[in-house]
Amino acid sequence: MTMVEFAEQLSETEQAIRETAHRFAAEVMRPVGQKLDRLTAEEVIAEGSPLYDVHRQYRELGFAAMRTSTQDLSPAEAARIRSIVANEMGWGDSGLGISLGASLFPPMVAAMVGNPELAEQFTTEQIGCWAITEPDHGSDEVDFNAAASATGADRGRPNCIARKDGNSVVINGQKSAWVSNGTIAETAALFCGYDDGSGGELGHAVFLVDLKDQGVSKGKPTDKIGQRSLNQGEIFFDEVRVPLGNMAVGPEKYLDFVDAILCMANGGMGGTFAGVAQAALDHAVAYAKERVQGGVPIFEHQSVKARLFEMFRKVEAARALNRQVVVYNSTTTRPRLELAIASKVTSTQTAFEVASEAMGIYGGAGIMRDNPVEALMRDARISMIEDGCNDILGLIAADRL
Amino acid sequence: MTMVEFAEQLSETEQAIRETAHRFAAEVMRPVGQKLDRLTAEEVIAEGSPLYDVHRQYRELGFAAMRTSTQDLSPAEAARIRSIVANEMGWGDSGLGISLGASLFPPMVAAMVGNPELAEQFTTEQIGCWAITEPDHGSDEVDFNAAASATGADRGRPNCIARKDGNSVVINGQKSAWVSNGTIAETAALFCGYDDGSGGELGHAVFLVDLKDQGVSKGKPTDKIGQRSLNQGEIFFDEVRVPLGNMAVGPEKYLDFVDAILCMANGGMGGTFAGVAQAALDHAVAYAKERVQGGVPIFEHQSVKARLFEMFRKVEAARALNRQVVVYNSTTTRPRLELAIASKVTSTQTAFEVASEAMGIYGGAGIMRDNPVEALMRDARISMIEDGCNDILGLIAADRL
Amino acid sequence: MSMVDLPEQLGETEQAIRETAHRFAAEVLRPLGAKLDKLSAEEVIAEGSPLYDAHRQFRELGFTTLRSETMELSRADTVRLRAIIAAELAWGDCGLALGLAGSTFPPMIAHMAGRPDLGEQFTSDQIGCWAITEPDHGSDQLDFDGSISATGMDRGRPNCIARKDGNSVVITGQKSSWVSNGTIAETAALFCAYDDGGGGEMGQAVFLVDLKDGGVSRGKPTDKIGQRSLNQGEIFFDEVRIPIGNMAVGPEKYATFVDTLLCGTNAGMGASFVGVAQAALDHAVAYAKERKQGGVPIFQHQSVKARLFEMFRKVAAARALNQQVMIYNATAPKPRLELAIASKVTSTQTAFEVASEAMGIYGGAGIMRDNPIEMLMRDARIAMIEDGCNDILGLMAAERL
Amino acid sequence: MSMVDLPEQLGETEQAIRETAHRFAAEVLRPLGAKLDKLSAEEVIAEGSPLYDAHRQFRELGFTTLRSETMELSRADTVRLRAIIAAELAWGDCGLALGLAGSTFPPMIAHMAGRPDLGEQFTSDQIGCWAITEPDHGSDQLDFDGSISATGMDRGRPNCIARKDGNSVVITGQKSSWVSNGTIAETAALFCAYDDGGGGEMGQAVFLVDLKDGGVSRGKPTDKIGQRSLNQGEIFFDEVRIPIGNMAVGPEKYATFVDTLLCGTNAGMGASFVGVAQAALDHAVAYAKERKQGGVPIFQHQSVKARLFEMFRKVAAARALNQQVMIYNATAPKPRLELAIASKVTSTQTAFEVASEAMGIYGGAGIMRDNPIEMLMRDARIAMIEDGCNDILGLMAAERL
Repeated sequence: MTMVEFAEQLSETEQAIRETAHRFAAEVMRPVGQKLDRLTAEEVIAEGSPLYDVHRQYRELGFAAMRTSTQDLSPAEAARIRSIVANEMGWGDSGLGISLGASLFPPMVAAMVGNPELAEQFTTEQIGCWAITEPDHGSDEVDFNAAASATGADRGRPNCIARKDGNSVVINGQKSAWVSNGTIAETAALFCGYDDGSGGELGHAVFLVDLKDQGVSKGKPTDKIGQRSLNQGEIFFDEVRVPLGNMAVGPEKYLDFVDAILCMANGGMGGTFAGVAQAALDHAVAYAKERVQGGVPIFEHQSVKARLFEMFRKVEAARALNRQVVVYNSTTTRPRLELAIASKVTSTQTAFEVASEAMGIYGGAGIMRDNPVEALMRDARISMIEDGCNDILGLIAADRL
Repeated sequence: MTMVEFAEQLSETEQAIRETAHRFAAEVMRPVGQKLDRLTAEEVIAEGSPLYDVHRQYRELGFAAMRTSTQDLSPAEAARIRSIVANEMGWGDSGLGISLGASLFPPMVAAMVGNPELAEQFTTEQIGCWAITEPDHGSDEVDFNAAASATGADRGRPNCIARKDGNSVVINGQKSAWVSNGTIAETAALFCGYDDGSGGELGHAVFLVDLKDQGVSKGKPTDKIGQRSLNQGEIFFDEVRVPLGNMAVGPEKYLDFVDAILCMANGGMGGTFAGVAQAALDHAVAYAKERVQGGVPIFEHQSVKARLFEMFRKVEAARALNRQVVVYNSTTTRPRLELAIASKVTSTQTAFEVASEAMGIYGGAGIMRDNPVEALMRDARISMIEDGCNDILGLIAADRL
Repeated sequence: MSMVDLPEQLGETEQAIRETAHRFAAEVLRPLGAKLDKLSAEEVIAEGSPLYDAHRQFRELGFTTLRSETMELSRADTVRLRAIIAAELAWGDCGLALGLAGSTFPPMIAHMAGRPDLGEQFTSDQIGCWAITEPDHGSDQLDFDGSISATGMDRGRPNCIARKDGNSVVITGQKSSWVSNGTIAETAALFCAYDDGGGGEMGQAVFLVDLKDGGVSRGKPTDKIGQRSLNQGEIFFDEVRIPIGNMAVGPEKYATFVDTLLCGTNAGMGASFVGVAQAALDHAVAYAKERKQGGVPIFQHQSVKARLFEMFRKVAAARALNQQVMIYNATAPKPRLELAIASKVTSTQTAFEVASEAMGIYGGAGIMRDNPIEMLMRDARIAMIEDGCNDILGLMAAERL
Repeated sequence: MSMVDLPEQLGETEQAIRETAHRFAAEVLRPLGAKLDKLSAEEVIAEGSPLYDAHRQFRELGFTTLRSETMELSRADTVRLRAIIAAELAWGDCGLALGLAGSTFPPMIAHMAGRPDLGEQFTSDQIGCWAITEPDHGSDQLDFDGSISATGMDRGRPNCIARKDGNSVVITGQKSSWVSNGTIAETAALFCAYDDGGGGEMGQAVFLVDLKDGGVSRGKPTDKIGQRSLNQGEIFFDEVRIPIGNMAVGPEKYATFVDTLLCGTNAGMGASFVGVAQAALDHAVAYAKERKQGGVPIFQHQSVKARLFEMFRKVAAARALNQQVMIYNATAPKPRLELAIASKVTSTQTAFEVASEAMGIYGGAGIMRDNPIEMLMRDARIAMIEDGCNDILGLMAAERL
């Protein structure tokens, strides 16, 4: 009943990668995640924080590189491994898992658009981030056909705009408090408004930005109720000048590109939180078999068993859906966002329900700060909001049915 | 664990009325309801059908009169008794309960507007109906502030319009297939578009109509999956002329009046389906204590007990909410529709969930046509749609939060 | 949005087979199922009933003998194809699909037991059945380790016993009303108690029985609320004598054999009810896009979209789980029953929830007998009970966590 | 939409008392609770903590001595007023509200047991506690008839025993980490095993104990994930000698007494968590009307409205059930524990669901530590465990159906 005993037949390569990932999750991520959970948002990112060791070790194990290149694997194999690794990362610590994943955005964007110059400059050696949401634009930032808009809603002006100026682009404005790795990132994949100077309507584009550039500043790290090991925070741009060549995706291809990115991001969240759900289930089963009340383990209670089965069933379904969706979207010519969203919503909701049930299985011990399941519940609850509120994502997906 | 052992202290009068209602429900409504469930929609309303006996006996017991006058009771007592009687009717047979309730609409409207002439003509001796929904206007017929409208929706023209012509009103058009008692009613409380001849915008008004009048015809009785003892069907009006005095509510007071009626109708549904839920629970508990598998009643299974408790808890909450809402709305100066809707939605959803769970408790026996719970599930499912889809009602209620 | 448009990349052969199955489901099973649903249990099986055409046509399609060796597919791909076919057939009509599947039990058992001799006698040209549950033993018939027993429970005496008598076996007793194809089957795979005459404790064994043998009689066909196109009913044995060679599985291998078989049947139910859920979803999406209220399709309502997405998401998860489980169990050294049960419970529950939600989407039209949804809801509800109540299966599965 | 605007018609006195409670909750409890939530468990109870001011101010309000005779209210109205006050206080902060309520246990027990002499010694001027659960006996401590026991379970030895010794009783052992006010209480209502020295089987009894007595020591305050303003912790007894007269309830009356008490405490929890659910709903509605996205308040989103209604509906049902149960149990000849449990389970589950949904309504802002919602979710989650796990309470209640 741990991640290793999955309901799947894996090839030897896959098996080996999973084992490495699992060991990393169990031995590095989980203890560090528990430690960071108790620190303030500032302490989490202070110099010398174990957060940075996790990033370093992750790179050394080659996962970073693996997630930005496909090596010799078939697309289906590579996709399956991505899903498996995401499961393991979430099982270890979802906050760290997301931090590690978000860090790869700039090189991943460079790889996706096939731009070797940018790929050379924006590597997995730096901590990266995905700067997309803005103070006045949350989940609706990804809702291009206004599937989720109320009557009479008007999108309003972007909070962050890049203006063409000869061979440069000048960026002004800010990204929201929910940018993952926002206040520690060295590089950013910046998705923002784009003014090409023609006087026409504003477009959108993607830029890779070195955040050590002049004019960049950061906000206070966000003080969240869960995923406390994940740094989030604002990035401010004040006349930040980058070469025009840093535009990875121009206005005309922006929509398709964001669609592809959202397929990946939602698939990644689906993988991560299937792992969180599994972690909660593992804890609950172990506790139920170990905790004795009145002479027998509480596992012997028929009603405890019925609840454990319900949790098990949901975890298996969430993981199976994620695997199928990630493989499908990586091997088809036309990835389907509605499937990726189905996986994100299913996994995050499952993780929350299972973690909450796990607390119930722990009983009185479940309300203690030092039990492992309450943090999982907090982590899972906010995953239903981050990277797009589930409700809004659902409306976006429904539009494609 | 039957309706008699309710979680309430009742006065002697209330106790006596409940007992009469319970006996009527158990001895008359339930057996007739089961019989009608097997007949075709045509057979249900054929001459000599026991359906008419139920109406007759209901009148004789004085319930009809009770529901249209308040006698010597305080408003709170009268309201509580209405809620209790609705519970019992639903517990007996919800289709018949709704038929009996809908039958009272014309005299009830006459009483509410304080019009003695109409009250004398439209009595509880006739089978009445509430003719409001139209083919192109279902639940939205009750959504006056467009709380539930999609962007750009346009209500369109009513299917049924009454036109002023001197001292008469001439009615043309039709009401939908979901009018309760539609094809058997002798009288109708007709809610429809009203053209006062001034050439201005169309209003709405309420008329009491004798359906034996020239020009009235009926559709085929609706063939429904549940509540088969309840006749529903279309009413067609072809130049039907009624005196202007039959206008019970004019355009200027229409909205307030419909609001009040909806408070009553939703409260009545809430009471009826709390009774349906109780019926399903009673069956399940009795069966669990009686059905022996492997030497012990299945009630001894911990997981069966846990499920029965969950059902019990929901039934009690649905009933308590209904009681509180009905009493509140009958004693306040400003009834709150959002509360009435909360009760309707809670009771119908509870009835469906509890009936479905009851089928599970019955196990293999639950899938047989001759078990009593499957009909309850069918009855309950359509209650979530009738008298306003729960989803749309929820949007209407939310607008008032 | 139809079964063909799903997250699987299929090879050409597989695609062709799926299309055949889909066409058969759409053109033969669905209209026939709707027709049989309206008939009495007796009429469904009367001579000349189109039910028998369905069996004949199905045999001609050759699905029953689908083996990987004949198609040059990997084991995993073959199993996935089976899952797809099962879903397609049940998408047409689940009662018929289950009847067709149940029919192949005797030859399937012969194959699984490595008894080609019996396979020659018991072929898929006859209508077969799986005779296991008994009046006093329902889902607990499948619970070998007593994991679901209440305190102090005693299994009691079997209702059907095969007694060794020289080179023959003499069978006496009965099987329950829930034997699929029970009253029309020509052959049976009989799972029952076995008395070897040694005087020790009774074991259990599997026999293949020709039901035209002297001493076999049948009960009345069961009158069920759903899956009415599926015949079920009792089989009575009065001193039925068969050769000892008809024992396909003896007492010592019985438990392991049933375990393997249950892995298959639960996964089969899982696959079938993915199809039912998909059918309900397809209807709902099509209706929402077509049905206009106030000038716009109800699909434009944000709350309708949110509900459709939720349905879509659940169907996708149920399917992913089912396929993953089937592939795992077919390729792992040891199949895991808890996974198969997870799939059965998830699919049947999903089918019920989605069908019920689909009724809500249909609104008033959903309560009509002639809409396609209400039958799906009835069909799905009893699937949560048949082939093992979900609750009991859950307890059996939990035992293995 | 606030606690004042609810479906109760209150008299002037009642209205005034409610307003006092509401003001105290809004002005004292809520800000204090938010402040204590951020402190360590030790800091919460340190000398000079504002926690003690809350206790003092609460005493001055006089709620603790609310009796019907002093207000000329009927018994039913008095009880309803208690339910309202409990909801109001918990609407402010449930941790503080439970601490205040727990504090009155010793004088309440004296009153219930008809021991005015003890009532004089154990007054509401001291901080009291209810010491019942033990390390090896949690929710099962309340299960007298063994209804929740697994097969073959044996209750084991109590952790705390009072031994008769002449005119004294000598107490040895400990109570669990979940005793509310455990480490700050000055007095205790101790429920424990009682050895009368007769050599027979041990019974159980209730003692009022002055915790300043020699031999009493305390554990560390429990570090909980929610209700952090509520102190909980162990109490150790090492040969603590008290007069035999401090036995408030002897072994023969113990079971009945605890039953009555549980009716009260479960209903009290039910009332309190109605308040928590209402607090979450109030926050969510206010936020939805104020928070703009794309120029319109998110309240204008149909899907937001649908969710708010669902929350509203659940809160209304939980409150109606709670009030009805409290009135019934206070006026019926014999209170029914299953009703009180139904209310506790419904209210705590509702509070959790509504708080979690409220987080969703807040979106990104909901995951921030400084929003008021996340604390409510944590508070509500542990309420489903404290004072008896909901699952176990459900089994106890089911036994009485």
